[in-house]
Amino acid sequence: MTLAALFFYLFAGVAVASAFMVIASRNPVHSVLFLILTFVNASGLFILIGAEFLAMILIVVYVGAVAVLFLFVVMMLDVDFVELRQGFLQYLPVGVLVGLVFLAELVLVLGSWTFGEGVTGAVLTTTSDVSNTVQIGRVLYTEYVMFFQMAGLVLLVAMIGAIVLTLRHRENVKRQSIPAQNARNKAAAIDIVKVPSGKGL
Amino acid sequence: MTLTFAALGPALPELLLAAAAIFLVLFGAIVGPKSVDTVNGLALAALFAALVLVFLSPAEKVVLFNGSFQVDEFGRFMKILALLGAGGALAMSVDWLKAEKQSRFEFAILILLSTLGMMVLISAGDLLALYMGLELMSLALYVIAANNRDSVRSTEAGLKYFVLGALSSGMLLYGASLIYGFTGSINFAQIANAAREPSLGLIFGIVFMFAGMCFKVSAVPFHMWTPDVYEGSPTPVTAFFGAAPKVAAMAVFVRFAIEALPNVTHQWQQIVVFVSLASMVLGAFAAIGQRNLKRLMAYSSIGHMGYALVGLAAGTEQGVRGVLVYMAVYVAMTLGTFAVILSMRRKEGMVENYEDLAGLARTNPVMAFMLAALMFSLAGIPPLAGFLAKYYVFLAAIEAGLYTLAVVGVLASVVGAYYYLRIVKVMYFDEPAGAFEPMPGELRAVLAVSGLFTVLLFAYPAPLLAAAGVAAKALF
Amino acid sequence: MIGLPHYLTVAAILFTLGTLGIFLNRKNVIVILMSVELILLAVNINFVAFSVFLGNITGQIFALFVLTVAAAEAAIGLAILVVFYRNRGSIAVEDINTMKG
Amino acid sequence: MFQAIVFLPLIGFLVAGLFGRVIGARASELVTTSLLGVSAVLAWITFFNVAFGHGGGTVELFTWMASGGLDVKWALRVDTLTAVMLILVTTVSTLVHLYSMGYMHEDPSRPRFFAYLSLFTFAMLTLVTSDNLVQLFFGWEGVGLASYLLIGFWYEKPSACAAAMKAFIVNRVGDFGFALGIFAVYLMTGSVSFEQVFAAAPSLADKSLSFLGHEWHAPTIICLLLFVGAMGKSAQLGLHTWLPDAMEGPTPVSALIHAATMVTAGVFMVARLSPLFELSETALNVVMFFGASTAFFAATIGCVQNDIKRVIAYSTCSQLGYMFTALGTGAYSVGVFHLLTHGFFKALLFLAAGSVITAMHHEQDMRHMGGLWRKIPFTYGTMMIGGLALTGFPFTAGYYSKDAIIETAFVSASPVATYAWIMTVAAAALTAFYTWRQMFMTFHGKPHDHHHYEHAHESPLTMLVPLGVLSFGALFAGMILYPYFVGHDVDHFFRESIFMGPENKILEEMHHIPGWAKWAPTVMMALGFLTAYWMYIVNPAVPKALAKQNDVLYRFLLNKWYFDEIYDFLFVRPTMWLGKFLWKQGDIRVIDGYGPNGVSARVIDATNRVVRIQTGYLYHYAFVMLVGVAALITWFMFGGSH
Amino acid sequence: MYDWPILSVVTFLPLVGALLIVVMIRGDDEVAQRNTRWVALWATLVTFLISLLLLVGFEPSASGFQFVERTPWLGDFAAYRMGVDGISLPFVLLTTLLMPMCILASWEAIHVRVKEYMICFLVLETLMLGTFSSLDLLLFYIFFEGGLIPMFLIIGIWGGKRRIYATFKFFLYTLAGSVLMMLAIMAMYWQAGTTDIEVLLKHGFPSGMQYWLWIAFFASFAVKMPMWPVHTWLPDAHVEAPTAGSVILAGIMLKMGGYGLLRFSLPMFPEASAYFAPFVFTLSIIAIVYTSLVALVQEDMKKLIAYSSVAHMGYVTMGIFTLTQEGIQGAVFQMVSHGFVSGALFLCVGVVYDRMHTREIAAYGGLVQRMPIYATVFMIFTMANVGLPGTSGFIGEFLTLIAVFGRNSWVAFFATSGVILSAAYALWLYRRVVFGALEKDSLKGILDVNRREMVSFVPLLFFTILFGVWPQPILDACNVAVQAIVARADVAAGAIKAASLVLP
Repeated sequence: MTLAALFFYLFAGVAVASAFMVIASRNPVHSVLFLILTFVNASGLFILIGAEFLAMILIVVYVGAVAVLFLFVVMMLDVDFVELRQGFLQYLPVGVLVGLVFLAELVLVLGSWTFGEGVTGAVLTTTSDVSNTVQIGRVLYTEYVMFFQMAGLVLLVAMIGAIVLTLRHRENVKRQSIPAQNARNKAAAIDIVKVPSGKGL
Repeated sequence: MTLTFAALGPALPELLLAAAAIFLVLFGAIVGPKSVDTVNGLALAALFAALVLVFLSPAEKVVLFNGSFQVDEFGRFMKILALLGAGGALAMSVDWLKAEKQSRFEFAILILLSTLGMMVLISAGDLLALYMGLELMSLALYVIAANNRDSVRSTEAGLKYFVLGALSSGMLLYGASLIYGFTGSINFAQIANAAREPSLGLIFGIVFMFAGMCFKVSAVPFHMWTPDVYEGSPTPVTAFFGAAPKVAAMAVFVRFAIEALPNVTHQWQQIVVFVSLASMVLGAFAAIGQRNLKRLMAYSSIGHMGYALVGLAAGTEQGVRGVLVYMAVYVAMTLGTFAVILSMRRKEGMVENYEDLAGLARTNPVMAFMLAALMFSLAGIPPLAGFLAKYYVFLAAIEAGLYTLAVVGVLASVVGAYYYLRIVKVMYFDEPAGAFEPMPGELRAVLAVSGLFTVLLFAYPAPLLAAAGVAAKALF
Repeated sequence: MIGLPHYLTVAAILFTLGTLGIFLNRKNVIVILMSVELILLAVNINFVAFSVFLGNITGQIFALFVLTVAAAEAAIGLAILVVFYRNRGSIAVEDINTMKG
Repeated sequence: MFQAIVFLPLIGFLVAGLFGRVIGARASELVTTSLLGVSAVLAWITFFNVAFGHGGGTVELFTWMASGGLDVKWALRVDTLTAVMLILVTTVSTLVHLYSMGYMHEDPSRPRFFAYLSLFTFAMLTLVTSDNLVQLFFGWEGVGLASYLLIGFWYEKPSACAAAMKAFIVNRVGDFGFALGIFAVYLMTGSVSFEQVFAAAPSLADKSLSFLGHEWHAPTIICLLLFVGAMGKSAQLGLHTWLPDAMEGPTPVSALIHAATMVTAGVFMVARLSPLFELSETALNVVMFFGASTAFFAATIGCVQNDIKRVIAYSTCSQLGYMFTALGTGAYSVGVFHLLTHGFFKALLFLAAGSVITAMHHEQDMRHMGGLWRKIPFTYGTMMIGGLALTGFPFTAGYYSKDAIIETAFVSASPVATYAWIMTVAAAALTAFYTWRQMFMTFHGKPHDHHHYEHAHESPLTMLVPLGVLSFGALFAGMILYPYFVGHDVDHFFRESIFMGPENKILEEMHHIPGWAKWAPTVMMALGFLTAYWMYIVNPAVPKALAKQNDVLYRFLLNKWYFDEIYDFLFVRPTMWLGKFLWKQGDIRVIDGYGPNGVSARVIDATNRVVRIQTGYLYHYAFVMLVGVAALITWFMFGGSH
Repeated sequence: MYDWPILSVVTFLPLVGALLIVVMIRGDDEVAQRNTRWVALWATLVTFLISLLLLVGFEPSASGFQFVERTPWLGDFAAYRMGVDGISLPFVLLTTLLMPMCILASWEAIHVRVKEYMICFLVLETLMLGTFSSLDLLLFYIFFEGGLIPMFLIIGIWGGKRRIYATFKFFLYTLAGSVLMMLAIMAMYWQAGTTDIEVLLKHGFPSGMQYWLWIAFFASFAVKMPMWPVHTWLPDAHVEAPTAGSVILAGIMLKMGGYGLLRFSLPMFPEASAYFAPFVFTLSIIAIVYTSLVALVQEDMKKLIAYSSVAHMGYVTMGIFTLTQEGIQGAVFQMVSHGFVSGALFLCVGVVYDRMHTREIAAYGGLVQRMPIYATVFMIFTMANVGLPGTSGFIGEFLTLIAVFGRNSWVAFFATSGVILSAAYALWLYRRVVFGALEKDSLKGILDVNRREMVSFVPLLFFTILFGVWPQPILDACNVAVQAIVARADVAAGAIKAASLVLP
């Protein structure tokens, strides 16, 4: 067994195991952490196969941003997890059975993968003389510029969506307004009232 | 390769929509909540301008971005439909949202972006464009489904739609990856070239891809989100869901099946026959149990997608033509019906159950007549437009020898006729339950146009049929 | 050398786990969102593996965009989840059932 | 001329029917009666022309229906047979019209009555002048309609309505056979016109026809089916039940329709179709059998009836039996002869009875009469003439015709003939008995209802004139016409209108029978008279005692052999029950239950089940999606991919 | 022949009337109602008068279709083709004749939503006329099915107590029957390459296909006729429909089934027709005997007449499938005659229903004493219903029976037994409603037929008697067309015989 194979099984094994824990663990915080672990190992797999750029992106985008977002939301919602019902095992047998059949079929078919007729290539990229990142960079802004732009729009939608849904201007909340404070002058702050003497208030 | 601006000409409608969306975001953000009316108006104008541009675009087929984006007659037809659906829905939503105090300028922008996604989807020439278009469209839809963020039902609708939508795009992607792996390409034309033999891996890819697209057109068994989302979303959003995304999803479904998989027709046909059958039957049966009109329309749309898919199942030019005609008629009927649902407002608020239409024929005869025409049309009774639509898809099915599908389909349409008739019955045979508030102008306009379209199509159907014929030819 | 089928198998397992996670989970919607991320990860592994073995960079580009969209998706999903939580006071999957039939 | 005979009554009908209210009752009466009078005069002229000159022929009016090989024309065919019927029908009808002017003068709906009478006459005339089977059927049903309307003339009486319906429906049973007969004729000969059918008839002799899965001798089955029609119209045993009930109609109706004309249509039909009947020995035997049986059967019932009209009705039934017996022997002319004479004397009897009833203020029960001869001598006299003719008193009309029938039965070679002879002879005795019983109960003895008796009075002249005229016929028609119908002039008289096969020598043979057989009917008649005299004049207690003694027999006879009850049990109730069963169980429970209602219920079930799948739970939704995909890929794994 | 499109004018004139009502008449007050009625009446009357021109211009001895119009419509699929021949012309005229009577029958009976009512009827007339005069399969189907919509509304809005059930049953039942026909039409299109009826009539469909097509068409027409056992919608629909609705339903809509069999099933699928003839015979005689028996025990006047309609339609199907000149002409005649007679009978029921608001037979009795004219009219139509010679009811029955006797004596036997049963139920009805003593207090003030009602009855009486005595106009009109059908059937029968000779 070569070192590469060893690492493959290591990464793959840990990825699968932690993926399982993502859906199996009771505490969502643990789930998020296992998700991060899965991604890290997947990233390892990418490196093994020679897709360094995507491996880095996976770490940066997922572990750095998405997973943290998840963690943040889990914390923010602050759900009393003990209270949550335990219905996990109820439909387990049927679900797992279907899942296994599904998996078995996928594996059987994908294990027999061959190049389709008319498919050219079948060369490992590692032999190519430019690095993976350069390869991606060469086409990303030329051939795939449309998708690059669209990705921007997708993110715009995500942004607008998140704002639309979650931003709310609460009434009756006191906020600091620096311009207002700066603009405050004597006339606005002090109201001089003449009190006629001897009359009382 | 260098891109000149002139070369982008065929994508002008899309560019226009994108630019309009970005401009309106800025405009809205700067002006603030006051900008709602302006943004709505400008968004409508943008949709209309895009419609005009699409309409005026040249007839020949143009391919941009290395084949990712193709402009052809088929796309034109479907884009017009999608833009009409989106524009109609947006127009109908303005008053409603204001009255329900859900009016925000982002709504129109999200609709614009979603429509942009649809346009890309319709024009998609490869799997990536398909995916990106789909996601752009869907993400915006998830958000506007939950537009009424203070309502449990609306947010639940958004959540359900989102979770299941994410699952479905996962499946679609998985299928896309398999197809990519087994053919070595993501471009439709090259896939068609490579996929000459139906290998099992490829078929699995097709299954997963189709599952994803079936989800978007809400075909059984990937329809489960539809009733809940239709019911929970704010009604104008439901109208939008009913009209525009279905068109885009159906368009890409057809395009993908015909352009990318012409050599494995026999295989994917089986899937389409199955989902089509299941959709027609389930749509007919489940709708009978509904009282809520929006939910009823959800099941109705499931059924109608089943009928449209009959045309695809045939896999022939004739069949695609049937699908196109069907979608055109479907959009009209859906918009018209929702125009009525949107105007079911009493003093105490909106009502959504079909019993609330009781005696409409007395309190508002014109509206009742239009809705009755739409219902008979949805039921597929001649001489209304819905009949012609059904006629064309079944004609293709018969040509392709799909007799079982055709027979089950028409029998399901008889079952389905029952609940459409029930609405007519409530309107015409029952005692009035109280009048609705007067109908806003936009709703009247939409209802009048769609109602007259369904009633009068049979008298002069030639333009629509010719356009559909040309559009269908573009794919073969 | 580790062959393509190995990668595909890993992806398939992750995909299946992701799907199972969606419908076996009753507790928490967030876990469902994470399951979706697992599915997308599986897809990405597929794309990258195919890309490498086909000697065709497209797959990796595809994976890149999938990652981008997945991030956007996560953001929107979480936003919807938050508004739902505000309304319902719960994110238990079994509580998302005001509409049925 | 022929057209005038047939259509004048129709005009009368239309005038009285459409404008009766406008022109008033008296005008209606006059119009219809006078039109019929003209028609009758023309009929007599025609009769002399046709029977003694050569004035017959066929007048085609216009095509009725032509389709494929079928070509039916409206046409008037007048030959001797028709001419004989014409004079009978028009004469009796005219007299009855005249009579009705008196009889009905208190009735508020006289225009309607006269319209119906004219309608009937028209229908009867088309029947006898038809030159094809379908037109015959038209007349056949037309007289049925008129009979229905007239029986139910007093519609407020439930019994009249019931009787009318019964008459129509029982006749329809006969028509059912008649219609099938017409179809069979058309199938075998390709035509329904007499001319062509008769021309084709000889070729049928050895043809067979498949009917109801059985191969029949074609002429036999055709004749049998047609005879079913005749049985219905002429009230032969089995389908006779309507005739006594038909007496619910006004008495002139009974005289015209249920004695003189309509009921004899069956006889006419068989005579008309003699070329067909001649081909089938079997059919003739069946005719004879039914005729003889009816003759006897009806006579037995006639003996115990108490209603003056019913007695005559059964007597009619019985006499019709005689006619069929004659036809069955092949002596068609004899049957027609009796038809004619019977028409006169039976009409006379009915009208006289009507006169009695008027005199008794619409009392019909003979037990309440008695001794009336003093009060209404003219009626008495005419009724006596009728009775004598009926019983076959020597040299009256009945004597010639009825005795001739008994003679034909005696000489006929067919196996049923002996039976027929015995039956007819026995019936002759019974006839005499019930006739005299009726006479005695009505006119002799002591009055039983003094109130009515006191007020009894002779009828007006319009009623008496017809009685007189008919009496003349009853007395002399037989004597005058005997040579033409029975004697040696038959062939010359009837020419082609009656066909008798070359072997049919019955008319010659009957003149050579032994003397005892010739006088047997007369003897029986005397016997019957004596018995009646003894029982009702000499010793009036005897009938009651006899009835008591033979209670079962008496009841059996009084209840008309329980035919109505049996039919009710066998047909009416099961039919109604079946109708109800088919409705409630068949239509509602099975067809609707498993059809539309069942399907819609199943649809609702399915809906409920389908809707339950939509649980609202995300994980179920996702699960369904996964199962969908799993199912599809499994399908393709195992064989679906090719 | 005319140089203007007379058939289209006749067909769409009522629709113009309906549009006039929509456009011109506002409000729902007395005046508006009266105007509506008059507009509707004039529209139908003018249509009738123009349709008489068809009669004038029609050439009975010419074969093929007349007054043919052709206009492009649905591209290559279907065109707007209209035309009539001897089979369809009588139905066109029957329709135009009955419509004014229906409007008259609704004159006072309908006093709510008069506008909608008249519009429904006028639209319905257009659709019915179109059904009988279209020469394109798809066009035919559209007219054929489109008629369901107005009828659905007519029964549902202006019907009786169980109108909802009845109208849904009517609609869904007939729809279910005819959707299969739609598929068959498509299959025919692909086989023959056109939906032009004139071409299809000459096109020989492969025999294997014929059977399926025949079944699909039969499913539709059998429900429409209706034949046993798919007849149960009819009594319900009739009972609940308003008088004019029943008249149209019985008078014309049922005929569409028979017309369809004649126009399509027989000439286009002759082999299948010959093959299935025994099956149809069986259903027909069951219909005749069974429904007559059921009619006998009905307690509702309309239901009784409805069942009798089913029985009479049994004669029609039987006659059609004798595949002989007499039988088919008899069937055509029977349909036309039944249009007059049953229509008139429903009008008769309507007359008393308008006065007493009940259709229970038991609620009546002795009407003759207060309503002599009514009694007379009712009697004549009852007799026509019974099939008395001299009325139009006889001709059809007689011709069909005489034809079927040559085919199968069993069928003839049972079918002829219907004449007994029909007499029984019809007279039983008459006896209970009209005859008898006038005992019920509620009936003592009932008024006789008024002039308006008489106007409807007189033409029907006239035609019932006229065609009973002189049926030749109708028989002559359809003679040539029926000959063509029979000729095709004979050829097919010869082919079947030849095939069976070849086979061992």
